[in-house]
Amino acid sequence: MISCLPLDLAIGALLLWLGLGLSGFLLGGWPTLARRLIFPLSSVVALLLTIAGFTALTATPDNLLLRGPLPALPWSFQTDPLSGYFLILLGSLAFAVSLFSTGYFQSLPGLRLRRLLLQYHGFLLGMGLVLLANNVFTFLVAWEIMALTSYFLVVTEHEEADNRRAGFLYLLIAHLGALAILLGFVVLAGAAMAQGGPFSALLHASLSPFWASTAFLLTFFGFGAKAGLLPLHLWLPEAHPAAPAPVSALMSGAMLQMAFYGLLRVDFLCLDALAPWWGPLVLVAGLATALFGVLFAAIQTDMKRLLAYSSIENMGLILVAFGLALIFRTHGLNALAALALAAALYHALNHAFFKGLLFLGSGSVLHGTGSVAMDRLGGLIRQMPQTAFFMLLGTLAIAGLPPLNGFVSEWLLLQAFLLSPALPQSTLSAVLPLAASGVVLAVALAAYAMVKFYGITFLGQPRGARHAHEAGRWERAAMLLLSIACVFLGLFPDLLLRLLYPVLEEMLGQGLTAQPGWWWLTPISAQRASYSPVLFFLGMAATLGLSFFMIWRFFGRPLRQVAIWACGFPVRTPAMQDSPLGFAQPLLRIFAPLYPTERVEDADSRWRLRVGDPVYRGLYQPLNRIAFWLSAQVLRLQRGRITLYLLYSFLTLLILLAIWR
Amino acid sequence: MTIAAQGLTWGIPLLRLLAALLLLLAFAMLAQRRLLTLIHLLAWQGVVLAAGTALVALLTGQAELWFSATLTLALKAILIPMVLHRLLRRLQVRGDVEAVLNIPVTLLAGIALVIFAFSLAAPISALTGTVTRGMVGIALAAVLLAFLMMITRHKAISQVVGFLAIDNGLFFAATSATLGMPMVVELGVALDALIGFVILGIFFFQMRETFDSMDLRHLERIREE
Amino acid sequence: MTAILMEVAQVLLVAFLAPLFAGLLRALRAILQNRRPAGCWQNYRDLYRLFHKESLQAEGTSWLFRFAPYGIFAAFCLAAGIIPILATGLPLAPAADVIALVGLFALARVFQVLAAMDTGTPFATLGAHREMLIAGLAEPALLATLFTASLLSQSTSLSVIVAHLEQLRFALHPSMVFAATAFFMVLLAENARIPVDNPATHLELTMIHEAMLLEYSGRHLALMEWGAQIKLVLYVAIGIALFLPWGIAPAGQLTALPLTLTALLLKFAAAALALASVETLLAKLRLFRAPEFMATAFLLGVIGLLSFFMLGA
Amino acid sequence: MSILLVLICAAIGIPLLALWGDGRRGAVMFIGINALVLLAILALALRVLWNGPFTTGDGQFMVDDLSIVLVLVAGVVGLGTAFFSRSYMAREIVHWSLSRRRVRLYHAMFQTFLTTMLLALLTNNMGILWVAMEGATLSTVLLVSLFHTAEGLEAAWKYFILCGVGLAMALFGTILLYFAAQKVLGHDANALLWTHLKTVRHQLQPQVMAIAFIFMLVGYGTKIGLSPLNNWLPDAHASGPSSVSAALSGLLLNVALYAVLRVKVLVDGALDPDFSGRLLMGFGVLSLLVAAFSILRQRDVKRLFAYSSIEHMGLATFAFGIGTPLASFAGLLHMISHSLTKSAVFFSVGQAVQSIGSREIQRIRGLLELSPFLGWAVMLAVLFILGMPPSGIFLSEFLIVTSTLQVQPWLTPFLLLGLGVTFAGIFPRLQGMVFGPAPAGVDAPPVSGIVPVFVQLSLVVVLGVFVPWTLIQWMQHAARLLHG
Repeated sequence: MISCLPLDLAIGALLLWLGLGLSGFLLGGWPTLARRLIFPLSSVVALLLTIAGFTALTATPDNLLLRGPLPALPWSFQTDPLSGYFLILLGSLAFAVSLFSTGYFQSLPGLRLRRLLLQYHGFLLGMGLVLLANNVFTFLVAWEIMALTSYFLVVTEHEEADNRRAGFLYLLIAHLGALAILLGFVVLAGAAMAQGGPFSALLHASLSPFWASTAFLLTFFGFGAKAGLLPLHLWLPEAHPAAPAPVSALMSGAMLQMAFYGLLRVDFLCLDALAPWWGPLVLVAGLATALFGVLFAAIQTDMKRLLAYSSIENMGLILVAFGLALIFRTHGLNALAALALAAALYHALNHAFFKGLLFLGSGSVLHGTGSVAMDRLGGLIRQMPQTAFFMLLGTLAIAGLPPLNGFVSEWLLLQAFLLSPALPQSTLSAVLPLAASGVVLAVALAAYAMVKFYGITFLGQPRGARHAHEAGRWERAAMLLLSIACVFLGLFPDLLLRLLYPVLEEMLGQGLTAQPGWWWLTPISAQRASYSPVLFFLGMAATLGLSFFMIWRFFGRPLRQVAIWACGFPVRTPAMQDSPLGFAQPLLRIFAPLYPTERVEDADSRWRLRVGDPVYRGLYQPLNRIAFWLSAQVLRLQRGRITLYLLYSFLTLLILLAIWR
Repeated sequence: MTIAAQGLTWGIPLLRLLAALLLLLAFAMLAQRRLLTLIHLLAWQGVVLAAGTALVALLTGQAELWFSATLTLALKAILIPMVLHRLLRRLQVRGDVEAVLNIPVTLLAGIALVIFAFSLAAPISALTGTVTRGMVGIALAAVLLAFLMMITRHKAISQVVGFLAIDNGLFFAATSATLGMPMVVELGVALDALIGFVILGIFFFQMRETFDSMDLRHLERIREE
Repeated sequence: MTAILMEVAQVLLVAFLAPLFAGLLRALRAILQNRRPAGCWQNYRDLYRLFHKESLQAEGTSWLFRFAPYGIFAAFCLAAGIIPILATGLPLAPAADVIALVGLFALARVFQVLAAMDTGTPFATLGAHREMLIAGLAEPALLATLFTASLLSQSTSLSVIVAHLEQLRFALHPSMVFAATAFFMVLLAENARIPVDNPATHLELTMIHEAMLLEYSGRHLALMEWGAQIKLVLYVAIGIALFLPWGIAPAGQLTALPLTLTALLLKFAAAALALASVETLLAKLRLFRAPEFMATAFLLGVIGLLSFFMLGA
Repeated sequence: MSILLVLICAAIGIPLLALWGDGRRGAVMFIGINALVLLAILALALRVLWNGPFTTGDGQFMVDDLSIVLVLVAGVVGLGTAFFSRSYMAREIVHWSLSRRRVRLYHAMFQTFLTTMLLALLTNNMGILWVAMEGATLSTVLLVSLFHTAEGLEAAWKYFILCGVGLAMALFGTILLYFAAQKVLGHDANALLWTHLKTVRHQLQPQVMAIAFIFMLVGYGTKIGLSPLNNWLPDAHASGPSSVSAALSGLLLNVALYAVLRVKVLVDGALDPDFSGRLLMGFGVLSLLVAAFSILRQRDVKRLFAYSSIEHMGLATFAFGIGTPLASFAGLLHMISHSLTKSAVFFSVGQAVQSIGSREIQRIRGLLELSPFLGWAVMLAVLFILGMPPSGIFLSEFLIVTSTLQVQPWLTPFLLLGLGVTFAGIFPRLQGMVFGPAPAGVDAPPVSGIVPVFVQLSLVVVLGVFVPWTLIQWMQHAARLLHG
């Protein structure tokens, strides 16, 4: 297997996906067969892609040229450790999601299913192509295919006007982003025909600082639009709830990371004329995004919206790590940059797994109860015990708690921050730990948001939907797999860091220092910092077992079931629990200026608090108004009077003649 | 293309006189309020045009220009004004041409246009031989004046008149300034003019049928708000 | 071998002396407030009684409700094995540095909050979100103080920090002074002490920590209470390790043990006195003043960080 | 000879259709004639492939790399329109109860239009080019007002007057061109032949040529729909039958731009290429922006796509204005892709409008549910027109933006603004039309009218994924020709 070239394997896998999509389209007439056949096969293909990714990490970079639309614009593909790593991410997430889909789309009618199968695989294909693309043109085509297919998936349930609006917002921002990326690439490519050349040709493009910075800003904007960077994040909380759960899982877990991949490929690998302010810019933008995301995640009342804002937060953290890596590299501290980058890459994979898990779980909740509105849920841990358990793991992981995987990347990131005194610039090194505190705040609030997510949905008493059923076999299998992945990555971080070695080597010419053993995580030196999740876990398990055993041994008595006491209050209804917004009430109060709230009357003539997005009101609505105002001005040219139109022609003619006389 | 020496002595001044007449008629049309007179002026412009073409044919001895002159006379001086005249009566369009701008302002604008046209054509005239000196400028001025008339009139028929006047200016440029375009082109242009006119006729009846009026303001419904 | 023994000894010592410390604190506070104390050993009596009582499980609660007390207790016991109290360089010490330690505390807290939400009572959920808020705001401040120490000693491992700071010999570091103050404030907040929460309150609407325990009884409640007492000791121990590390012996040096123990007793007594006097002097803040309190702590921590960079110490 | 064959095939159809072009027979005949024309065009293309560019008929007719590409497109779009027209008009005739005479008129005029388009592309004489353009205008005027509605009449009137005056300006430009050519080539019937002019273009008087170019640009530019000369365009597109809108957008605009390009080659010889370049770029950007912002508030679906045509023609004009071989190549590709795509858009949208019975975007809903074929046809066609891959428009826009950034970097923000605003304007409307529940009481349109949509769209995909070698070569030669 290993002798098989990773690129061939990866392209083969993508072609298989394409084939599966098409055959799924054809098989749509037999929905059960199509679902039971295509999705598991798709999982197998995903596994193939993962294997390709693993081989790409160690194999020598490989490339493939195909005749494109024009001779000067070939379709160009490659694999290298960087794309290998992201192929692993994509493949392993797609593996689980496809399994999940096998069961999830049970009730979808044939016509819908055939469309979905085609678009689903098109989406996977698009993401795969983004990773394999080796020139600007191929990359952009793949990028747009990814955007378009995911758009179609978002509007799967297009009868709802909200979903259409979400889809539009999504595609609009994606399109603007793609335009910016295109521009950035062109600035970068400079010479006329470099667009057809491989990315490596861009590697040492000699650009003036101005143009380098322009290229950087444009691509950062473009990829930021995909990654949910602060003012461009607006599509995310709209699109994710609209899409079916497996699609949200893929979009959040994998597609957002494609933006990160793009940043790495372009702004890190290709742009080496680093201006000193790029890193801080990315860092600040990332931090703002993270804090914003988490503050809004905490106040959401819809499970999937909450997760979407949480994705914004996580992308923000990844950008923070990326910015830190840029800062270190600018100052020639490649070893430190490697640590920051490792944190970012680690978190990318973590996020794919736990966010994938959580989205899939929310899909199961939707199927089980018919709603993802948290003010209708509660107490699902009893009706969906297994789903609840997997979701608990996901929640703990995303909240950055040891010994799960979210903590590892957070830890690595903080370690990287603590190395800031090595920077020659003292202001920067003094300010960076402050940013680290910001990261900690974000993570702590993420715990707040996720505890709310889990507590409101799965704990307490049902608020509205009383009947729920456990997820099906396929769904549970998929969630189990992702939970295992979260635990595994939490317990054995060193194994992943070893995988990262070739990636870091490629990016920085230098990996992390070797580890003393697989159970240790000592990225710099054992003196400096160490963390052993295995030991941690074993210690925890031992004390837990011991204390449980001792207490059971000495004081063990069967529990007696009693009614809830609740300080003796006689009346108790589910409505007396915290509502989703009530849980976030302290935040609403403390950060009041940030939240545009309004009271609206609902159908039962009760006042409800509705919290909007300040960016929408502060930025998008004014922009929209400006555009429409301009439009009205332009349309005033068309007053319907022919003499006026003749006058335009006449004046045009006269003016041109006068100018060129 | 050579012009006989004796032709130069009387022919060229005569051609210039015709050119001046054309310009004068264009001005007159710009100043005219009544539709009927407008059509008469158009016919006169056609006559001048035909005379000019015939003069050029005489001077240069090109046989096909004679043909062209006859065509012009038949079409522009007789047929089209006649049809317009009859249309006017059949459609019972009456009254004055309502101008968008008042006449003096329009005339002032017209004078400015003529100056502009001359200054524009001056370098071109300088390049040409003595024969057609200034002709381009006059033709340009006639075209622009007709254009201005179209802009300032509301009635459909007056616009058509303006349109035809533009055509006359062009024709003058084609014959006098270039001493005749290639025959194929001239034929094509004439054919187009004829078809265009036929279509216009069809059009007027459709309009009449639909709106009961020839006022252009009925044709200002499609607009952006 | 001695190291492992010391490890076990330290965990047991912390676990079994924690109620004493809490009792001492209560007694001191009573004395300062001109009340008659119940005695330092009252906590042991409470725990004993609770352990022997029947445990009740509220209807409609899940396994999380039962698991949480053990989980929390285990987490604190593990932490007790990691923080250098008796000695530095214990075998478990490298398993987690300060950041992981904070993570461990957060894990315990999340379990506590989830268990509270599991009951679905209004007070428990009220306590739950307040707890998450306080913790969320405290954590940056805590990390800022910890960063100051770790920047000074270029390590995040508490053992290494202690070893490093011990060599500095009573030099006054301005950054550490700020950090210590901030840490103290965080300690108060994290352990539900007075300006933020009142451990002795019985008014449901102002409760934070206690509100989450309302449905617990018997051994579960005992474990919860005990866990909280251990937590307080651990925080004090971290504070000692960071700001008054002198006297902590390297692992395996049995000879240094008597000196360490004496120093430890003195330091804990001083800490108890300090805590008691603070709790006597200050009044409880309104809940929405708590963020200001935490912001002050964060600010102090930040000033500590900045002064480290500006003054180099 | 092959050139004449194409023209004769096309022209012979006019009397045939005028005499017998009604009913089902007429529609089939219309298809047959255009299939024949397409065959003749293919033969011509093969000839060009083997022999290269050539002239015929005493040099009066000419085909070269530039024209053959557009002739091919005209053939394809012509046949596609004929195909579409059959099922579309069958329903329109019933709806408007058109008389047999009117149907004959429709077919004959349509065929005249197609013939004049081919004539304009194949003639070598700049005068005949003008005649053909004028012919095209005249033949479409009655098509626009085919239904005799007040709106159609108004649109046709505006179309007639504005384009008539515009073309008059173009004629003046042509006269001036002849005036300049006379000085070099003498008073000769061949002085307006493009091939002749091209050989002597460096000797033409620059002052005369400048004015001639301005007149022709304003003249033909009116037909291209360049802003601010574009006002007839949305009205005419909206009011006529959709087959006519498709042909206007797909053919007429292209041919008008073609005429400007021919003149540009000559002017670039006499003057600095910057002169024509700047003018074209200016008009291009202005049209792009005006169209983009006009799109934002449209309520009428056909007007919407008419403005989109203005936008795309603006983009193509802009590309030719940049003037580098790559940009010209991109502009040409854009013209071709736009022709094929936009006519497909009008086919599909026309079907939708016909089924729903209204052009109001608000009222067109649930096409996907009404008929998946139609829904996807609209969806794909519009996505392609918005420049989504794998369409040829994506490729050409990619190339245009890249070349802009290399030559005129400060113009790229405007370009992107235009593209972005267009997207924001069209896309939500597309969603509203395609998605959602279908309106009640509406029957699905026949599938046969949608076939050409998919055929043309697949051609556009070919242009976006794998442009055939021959086409690349032709376009490269043409680009070099335009570059001078």
